[in-house]
Amino acid sequence: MADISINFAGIKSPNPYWLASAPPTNTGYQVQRAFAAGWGGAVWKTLCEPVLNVTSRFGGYHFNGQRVAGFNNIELVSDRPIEENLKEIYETKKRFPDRVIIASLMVEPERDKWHEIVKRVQDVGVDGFELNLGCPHGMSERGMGSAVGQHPDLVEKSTLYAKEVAEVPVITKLTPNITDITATAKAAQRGGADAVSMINTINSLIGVDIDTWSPIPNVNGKGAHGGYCGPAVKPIALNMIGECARQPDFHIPISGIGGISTWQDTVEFMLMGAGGVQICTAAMHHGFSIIDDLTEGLSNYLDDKGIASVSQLVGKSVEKYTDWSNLDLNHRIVARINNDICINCNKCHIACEDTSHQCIDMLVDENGNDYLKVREDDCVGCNLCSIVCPVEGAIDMVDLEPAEPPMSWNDRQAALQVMNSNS
Amino acid sequence: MADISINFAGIKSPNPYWLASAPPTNTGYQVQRAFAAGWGGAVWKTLCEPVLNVTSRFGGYHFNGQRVAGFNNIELVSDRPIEENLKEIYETKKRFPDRVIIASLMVEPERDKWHEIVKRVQDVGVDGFELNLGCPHGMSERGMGSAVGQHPDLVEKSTLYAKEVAEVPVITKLTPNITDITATAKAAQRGGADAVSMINTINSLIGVDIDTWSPIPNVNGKGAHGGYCGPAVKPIALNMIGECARQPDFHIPISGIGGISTWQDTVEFMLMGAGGVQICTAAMHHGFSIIDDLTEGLSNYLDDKGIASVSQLVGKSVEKYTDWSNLDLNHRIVARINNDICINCNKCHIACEDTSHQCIDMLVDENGNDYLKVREDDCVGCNLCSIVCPVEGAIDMVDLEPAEPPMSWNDRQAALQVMNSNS
Amino acid sequence: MALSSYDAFLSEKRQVDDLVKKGYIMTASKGTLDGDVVEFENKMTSDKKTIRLTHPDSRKYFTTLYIKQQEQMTE
Amino acid sequence: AEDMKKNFDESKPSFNAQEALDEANRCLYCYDAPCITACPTEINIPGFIKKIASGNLKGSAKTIMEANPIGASCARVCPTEELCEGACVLNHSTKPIMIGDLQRFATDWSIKNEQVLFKAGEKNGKQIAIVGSGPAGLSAARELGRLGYTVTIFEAKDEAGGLDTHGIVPFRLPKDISLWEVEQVKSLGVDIRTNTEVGKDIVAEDLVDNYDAVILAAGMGKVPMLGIEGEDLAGIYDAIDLVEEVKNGNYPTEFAGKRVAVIGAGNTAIDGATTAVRLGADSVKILYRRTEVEMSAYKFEYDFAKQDGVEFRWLVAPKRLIGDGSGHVKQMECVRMELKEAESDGRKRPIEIKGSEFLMDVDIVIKAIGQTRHHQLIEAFDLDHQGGVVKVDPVTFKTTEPKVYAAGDVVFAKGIGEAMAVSAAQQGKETAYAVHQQLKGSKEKV
Amino acid sequence: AEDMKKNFDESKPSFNAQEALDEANRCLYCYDAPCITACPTEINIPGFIKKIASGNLKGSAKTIMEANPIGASCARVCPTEELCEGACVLNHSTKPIMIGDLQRFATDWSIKNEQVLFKAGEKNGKQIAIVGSGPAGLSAARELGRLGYTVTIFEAKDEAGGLDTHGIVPFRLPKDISLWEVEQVKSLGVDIRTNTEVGKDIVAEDLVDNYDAVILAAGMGKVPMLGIEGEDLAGIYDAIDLVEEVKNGNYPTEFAGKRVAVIGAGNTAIDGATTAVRLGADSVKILYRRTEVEMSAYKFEYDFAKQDGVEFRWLVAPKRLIGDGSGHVKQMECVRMELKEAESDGRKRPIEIKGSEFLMDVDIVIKAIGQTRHHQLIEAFDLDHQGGVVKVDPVTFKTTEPKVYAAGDVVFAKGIGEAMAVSAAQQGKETAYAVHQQLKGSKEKV
Ligand SMILES: Cc1cc2nc3c(=O)[nH]c(=O)nc-3n(C[C@H](O)[C@H](O)[C@H](O)COP(=O)(O)OP(=O)(O)OC[C@H]3O[C@@H](n4cnc5c(N)ncnc54)[C@H](O)[C@@H]3O)c2cc1C
Ligand SMILES: Cc1cc2nc3c(=O)[nH]c(=O)nc-3n(C[C@H](O)[C@H](O)[C@H](O)COP(=O)(O)OP(=O)(O)OC[C@H]3O[C@@H](n4cnc5c(N)ncnc54)[C@H](O)[C@@H]3O)c2cc1C
Ligand SMILES: Cc1cc2nc3c(=O)[nH]c(=O)nc-3n(C[C@H](O)[C@H](O)[C@H](O)COP(=O)(O)O)c2cc1C
Ligand SMILES: Cc1cc2nc3c(=O)[nH]c(=O)nc-3n(C[C@H](O)[C@H](O)[C@H](O)COP(=O)(O)O)c2cc1C
Ligand code: SF4
Ligand code: SF4
Ligand code: SF4
Ligand code: SF4
Ligand code: SF4
Ligand code: SF4
Ligand code: SF4
Ligand code: SF4
Repeated sequence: MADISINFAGIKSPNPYWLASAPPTNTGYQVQRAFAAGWGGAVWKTLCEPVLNVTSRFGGYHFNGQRVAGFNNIELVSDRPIEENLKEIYETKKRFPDRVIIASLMVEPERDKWHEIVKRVQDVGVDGFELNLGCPHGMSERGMGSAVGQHPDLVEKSTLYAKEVAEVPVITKLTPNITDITATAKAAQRGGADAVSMINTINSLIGVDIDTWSPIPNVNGKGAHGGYCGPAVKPIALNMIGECARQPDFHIPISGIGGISTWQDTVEFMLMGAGGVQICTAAMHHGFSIIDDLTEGLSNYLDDKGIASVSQLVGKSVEKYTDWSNLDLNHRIVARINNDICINCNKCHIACEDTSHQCIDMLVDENGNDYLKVREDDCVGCNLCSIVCPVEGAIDMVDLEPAEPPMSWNDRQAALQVMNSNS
Repeated sequence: MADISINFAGIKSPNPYWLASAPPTNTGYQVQRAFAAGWGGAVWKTLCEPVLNVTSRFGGYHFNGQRVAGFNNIELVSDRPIEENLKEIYETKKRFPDRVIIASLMVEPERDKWHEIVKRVQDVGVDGFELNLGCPHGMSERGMGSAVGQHPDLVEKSTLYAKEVAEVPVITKLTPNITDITATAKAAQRGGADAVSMINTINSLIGVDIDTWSPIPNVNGKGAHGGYCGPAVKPIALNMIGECARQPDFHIPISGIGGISTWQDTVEFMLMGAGGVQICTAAMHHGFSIIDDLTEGLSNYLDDKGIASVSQLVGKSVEKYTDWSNLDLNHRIVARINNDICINCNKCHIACEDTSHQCIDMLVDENGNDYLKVREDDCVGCNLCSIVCPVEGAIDMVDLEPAEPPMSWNDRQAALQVMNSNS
Repeated sequence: MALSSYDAFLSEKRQVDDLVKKGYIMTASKGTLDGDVVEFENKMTSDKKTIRLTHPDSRKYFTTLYIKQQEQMTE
Repeated sequence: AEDMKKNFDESKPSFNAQEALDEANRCLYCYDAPCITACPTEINIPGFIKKIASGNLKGSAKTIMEANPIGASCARVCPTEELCEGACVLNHSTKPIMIGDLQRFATDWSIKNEQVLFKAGEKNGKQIAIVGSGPAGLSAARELGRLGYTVTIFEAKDEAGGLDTHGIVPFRLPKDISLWEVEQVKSLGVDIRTNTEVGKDIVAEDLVDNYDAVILAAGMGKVPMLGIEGEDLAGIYDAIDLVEEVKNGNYPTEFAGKRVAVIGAGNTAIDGATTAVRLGADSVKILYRRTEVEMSAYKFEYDFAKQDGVEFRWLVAPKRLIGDGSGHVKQMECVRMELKEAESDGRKRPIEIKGSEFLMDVDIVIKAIGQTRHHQLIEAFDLDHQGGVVKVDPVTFKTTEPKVYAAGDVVFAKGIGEAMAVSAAQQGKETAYAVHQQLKGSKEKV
Repeated sequence: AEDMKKNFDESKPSFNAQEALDEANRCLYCYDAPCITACPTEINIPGFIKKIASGNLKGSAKTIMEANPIGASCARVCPTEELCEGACVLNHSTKPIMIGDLQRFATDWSIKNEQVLFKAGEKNGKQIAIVGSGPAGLSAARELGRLGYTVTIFEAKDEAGGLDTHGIVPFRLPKDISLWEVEQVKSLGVDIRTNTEVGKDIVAEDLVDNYDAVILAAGMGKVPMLGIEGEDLAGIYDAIDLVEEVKNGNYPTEFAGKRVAVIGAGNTAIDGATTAVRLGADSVKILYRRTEVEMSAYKFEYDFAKQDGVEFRWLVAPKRLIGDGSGHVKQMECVRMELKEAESDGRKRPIEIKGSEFLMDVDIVIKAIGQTRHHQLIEAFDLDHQGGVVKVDPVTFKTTEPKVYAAGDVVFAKGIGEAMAVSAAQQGKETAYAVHQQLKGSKEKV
């Protein structure tokens, strides 16, 4: 059986699954239940000067009858006094010494504030810190959360302050509500962060009640933007992780967060550069027991592939992630329909006809049976048909023997420059 | 029957549904099919110096067996020469004079380039322009798309250049890949835009193939970030629209885009400030015929509510959208379970127990039947239980009689300040 | 059904191939709103020809061909 | 009696909102969907299903009823496995969409919410007479009403709706569903004159003289005589009469605990047999002179009857009915059959096996061997026909008489499966369009 | 014969990947799920379903087989409507998850992919003997093997698996499924000595003397005699023998075109009757002396038999079998019954109606009125029993003899529904834990 333990920025965890800092890690009772269920670690609900919360906090985004494709919240950080939290952290760590507890912290970007909280918390014995610079609502009005996280200089400073006194690794948690996340990631690195974690939640409004015309969720009829998370944000998170991981001048580990709900998601995040993952929404939807399939599925996957340790996955796909202008313009794929498997729903036809390149013909064979065929010469290999096709295996996207050697946009620009400079 | 026609920034459309600038509006053939099906307008696939595209362009994000919860693409703008496009625009407009055709344009942020393209295009007779300042990949390397759209000054300039020669309304399309979209929205307004449209796609990577370890989609094994759209992005788009609409110093109409796939979504976008909507992914998934339910459902909704015209919806929820610090901290709601409807799946219990406030008890009644009950005193009204509950109506979130008058964070801060300044 | 655009590509490609066969080489190109304008010159006759390529595949094609020619020249 | 009434409640439960939504979300929304083609009325099935999914139930019901004026009834009585659901592409990957159930959900919504779905067209001054208010007549009337015609339906029975109202067992199709459809048609201003039998209460000629066009949609008649000895004994029932009785809420008590034999193996036989079961019969046997393979009842009907405990006896034909002392049937003489080479209609011919006669104890016999034809009525209109099947042009539904059209069971030829309400409805629609085509033209000429 | 073999192929198609995924995605993943509680082996049902949804099929199969060593067989033969699926919360909103079919999908995957799911524990030196390799014996052996015991199973038949291998009709449970489960147990090092009947090939005492513990899991015996005249005529079958024959691929030819009567109305009767249908019988009647309400066959079995065209005769009992000249049964004398006040087991008592005898023509009679008990074997172990039902402590499964335990049908008492493979498996597991509890303690003492 494969080894699924990780060493993340020096923090050893029996598996790569940590609960993200959020309601599931609000109390010792909860974190202990999680550890008993098998979670590798927990990032404690952000400690701060305790806040006040509103009631009505979360909104769910359901997709075609499947619940919680996305989730949003207008909750703030911990509303419990730090002392209680520390007592519970201490107890929990004592009961589960092999599990990871990371304390998430948030204060204003001032040196003494950071020093005070870091020192106080590390006394109870945590395995690391996560600096929450990303909370997208409520805290920013107070000069914290994303009001810090959206400014590289403040990110750098905050990290630096924490590092000055921290004796355990410091992870800087980044907000996705930013034009370029690599800028804050690098700022964290400059500040001395041992790692970064991403993503926090994305500014969102889950919906408007079309009967009452109030935002969802609402407090006494009024709403405010919340933070979006859950499966829907996975592609956004995965890109941000990939973008950071592929920066040549970015070297620290990344804790991957955002929409992870299966062991397969985990594999993807780790391949794209995450050294471990954090999960919130999936646990909130189904409870802590999901850890069972998360770990077993991962382990069976590694066994299947003959990989000894989960760490060997980390970053393996990063070199395949590049700028658009490096992609090969001469590469050609086309769609091919397997008429044996195809059920003739014609979704591919209408998708291509209405909204792509009009190259799937609906035909009738000599026996009078309907079938579909791609005119491969006209197919631009956009993938649309295979995406809308409801049947696994009915459409293959096939690599064609390249007619020409690879040429990227960059290659082409270079060649044109040569051509035009010669003239 | 309600009137569902709109007048958007002076552009009259028989219904609020326009096809967004994207593959569905790539050719006259397609746009004419769309108009024949009943679409109110089309924003033509962005005209530009024609680009080159890679093959393998799109990726689908499926959620629990339901296809295309999200969609991503690494396609660029139109790869067809402008001349052909103009010919087709002309023909299409001639065939469907009552429908709206907006030309989407993209050039470098230089005055003559904008002047040249605007003049040339408006000669064929379009109803308006949309300035694409948002394409998140491929174009930015060339100093266009989001390389412009992420800089308020360039947004303002580009808008201004276009306005200088445009004789029809100009809509500036904004990118969501930005820290604060209200900044670029206001920049567009300053530049003289007649309206803005939002959102373009969000930077994303839809997934990594866990067998080949290549990004999805990939070109010859390599991938690059693409643009995310489809149902999953709706909450992000809705927030951006709401945020702009509620700016006191922002007055121009908003064309809502991003994840709209039903008439209900449309109602939500319009309530939150959109004067009309644009759709891409939903049409790509199912073809143009979805317009049938989009218009009929909207019309039946208005009839049901006794609203004469769809325009009366616009912005009706905006005043209910505010800053977190204005929400009433004293408002209280709690969960209440309807045991008649409840099917005893216990999902609410475990969600609350593991990841919220441990206040749903699993009990047994005198007849030995299981039932669940919320300890309302401990319930913080977070909504989680009602979000995970699989049965419509099994959990109500109930407003409690307020024990105290409303007090927001801002009220509290003000009061504290008074208190402390008095001392 | 929309026109098969592959035929459009083939005809543009043929133009390029014909010129090359006749000994023309590419000397310059310019991107415009209406496609790439490519200049050819016959080094023997000094004859110049300009063609406009509109189809994306032919616009890819001429640069690929140019890169190949460059490589042959450097060999 | 209350208990008995319960036995006749609709047997299949309807979808609840959750089930409908789940099922609607399973539909792929195919393009050029084969389910549409397979529906005789060509309902835009993905269209109405998508509207259920989006919560646009009114639109959904309208999509259905627009294509099929008796869409609520059809949702219950269509042999969907042979039609729409049988053609659903999901048969090839998982399981077909339950189109009938979704159709029922949407139309039920509109019944419950008292929606009037259609409006009459602006009156064009033309008058149309329709004979019969069954699926064919109603559908023709609905379409003509929308096109602006003034339509009068003559109906012999005291309630409109044809076999949907009177002939299909209530546990599959409650009467009020059909009557709602009748109301929908009436709301377009169509005048339905019930208790008015053409040929008796009003003569055929009058119609032809006084209307711009006449549509004959009188369906078929009763079950024919078996033509064997003893047919006049007590305890012999016509299946169609029996069903009409129970649909009117009259439940004969003499079935309780009895042995019932049903003659025939089509729709009507199944309806008769399952009605007998619900009336409390102890054992119900369906006797058929051919085999399982040839029987015209649908698979779902066959399964339904088997679940009801109905027993089947193949290759058996009745020869004689034998009475007890007081004139009530008590035995049936039967003979075994074998199948010989195919008849003209392609089905194998059943031949008596000489000497194989045997006696079967029976208390009640239900005849269900088809329906007679309205020869008299057809001849009153002077129409060409073939054994009571009115001859029509397959596209225009014109009969051999200039102003007279015919649609529905009255033109249904034997040997092509069972007659279906949905086909009658479609023919009614097409007839309306043909009439319009004709009269619109004539107007232009004027 | 090839054709005949086809008749006995598994009748229910398995889920394809798409169906499995769709169904898995419907599961709510309840907390403290009632389906788990309703499964006698307490399989973590949401757990294994979630693993199907996530593509972790090996983990899914392991979750199933861990709780239930005969999980592949149970997926096919459990009366799921009464157990897991009957308890699914979705019964209250839409329709229950098809747990059995999903279980079959996951275990089939692991059969196809030749997965060995469990490893033997480190040997602890203790020896256990198990009599019988049915669900109970196999499950006990699997658990003991994992706990480090050296296990020997003695099995009288030439193939292991008990009734799963020999007794349940192949069209519900093909033999190879059960044999795969046997292989899984063998792969833990369990020694299965087939063709070894305890009490004949080896004496009971030897086991008690030579092993640290003995588990009696010998199930029940054949169908008992009816105790009526003519029972020795040709054409009289024991249902269990008949099923064993067809499971071994031997298809008696004498059923073709014949009239078959089956006596009894439990699992066995249904299996016997539907086997007869598949062997080509012309008509198959199940005769039961009580009514539909009292019959112990499950609803799904009853429905299945009705679909197969099996007919039911309630309140009828056989009195005498009458032979033709050559000693073959040709008629059965029956008598009608009526139900009187309840017996001790709560079921109403059937009483003959005097004078109601009648004759029924039959060509074949299948006896299916229960199973005999292994009195001799039980007494060889010197165990207390009640009419052949071994007395055990309900928690530890200890018999009245110190080292001897008993589980499965051998302890199954009448009057509590039908015996089930899944319960036998659970008892086998529990017995293993009890043995371990006992011996682990003894070790500590040493
Ligand atoms: C027992 C039974 C079960 C059936 N089950 C199904 C089923 O499950 N599914 C299905 O699709 N189809 C079923 N059918 C067939 C279906 O009912 C018919 O195909 C359909 O009703 C034909 O419609 P129609 O309008 O042509 O005739 P009808 O429904 O027969 O209507 C004819 C109307 O004309 C009236 N009429 C007749 N003569 C005169 C006259 N002289 N003057 C005035 N009015 C007159 C009649 O009273 C009647 O109301 C069944 C039929 C029967 C008999
Ligand atoms: C016809 C029929 C249909 C059934 N259908 C179902 C069903 O659909 N679902 C369901 O859950 N259950 C069904 N059952 C019940 C189920 O098969 C039993 O409950 C289950 O097999 C009992 O398991 P067991 O291990 O106790 O006994 P068995 O399966 O009977 O196994 C006992 C084993 O012990 C062996 N044995 C007996 N005596 C000796 C001896 N002296 N020495 C050595 N070995 C010996 C036997 O050969 C046999 O292999 C059915 C039973 C029958 C008869
Ligand atoms: C209700 C809620 C509260 C959260 N509170 C915090 C917090 O206090 N500190 C923090 O760093 N992140 C917080 N988050 C963000 C999560 O830690 C995590 O980054 C985000 O939910 C994305 O992961 P997911 O998609 O797995 O949920 C919160 C998320 C939710 C849903
Ligand atoms: C394949 C694809 C290509 C697109 N191309 C363009 C484009 O050329 N110009 C543009 O302004 N937006 C483009 N978009 C963005 C869409 O216009 C739209 O803003 C986005 O898809 C969000 O809407 P949706 O969620 O309805 O798809 C494209 C989107 C897709 C999916
Ligand atoms: S890949 Fe794109 S262009 Fe090719 S057939 Fe499919 S939809 Fe059409
Ligand atoms: S979408 Fe798939 S199943 Fe449907 S017609 Fe196309 S290839 Fe066939
Ligand atoms: S609203 Fe939140 S706190 Fe209240 S019962 Fe539900 S989950 Fe628990
Ligand atoms: S989640 Fe809903 S259905 Fe499930 S137990 Fe709670 S209230 Fe009942
Ligand atoms: S009318 Fe009948 S055939 Fe047509 S869709 Fe409805 S149920 Fe199917
Ligand atoms: S064929 Fe089936 S899946 Fe396709 S539209 Fe019709 S009902 Fe839906
Ligand atoms: S073993 Fe039987 S009862 Fe248990 S889950 Fe499986 S099928 Fe259901
Ligand atoms: S009760 Fe039903 S829905 Fe719940 S876990 Fe069990 S199978 Fe799934």
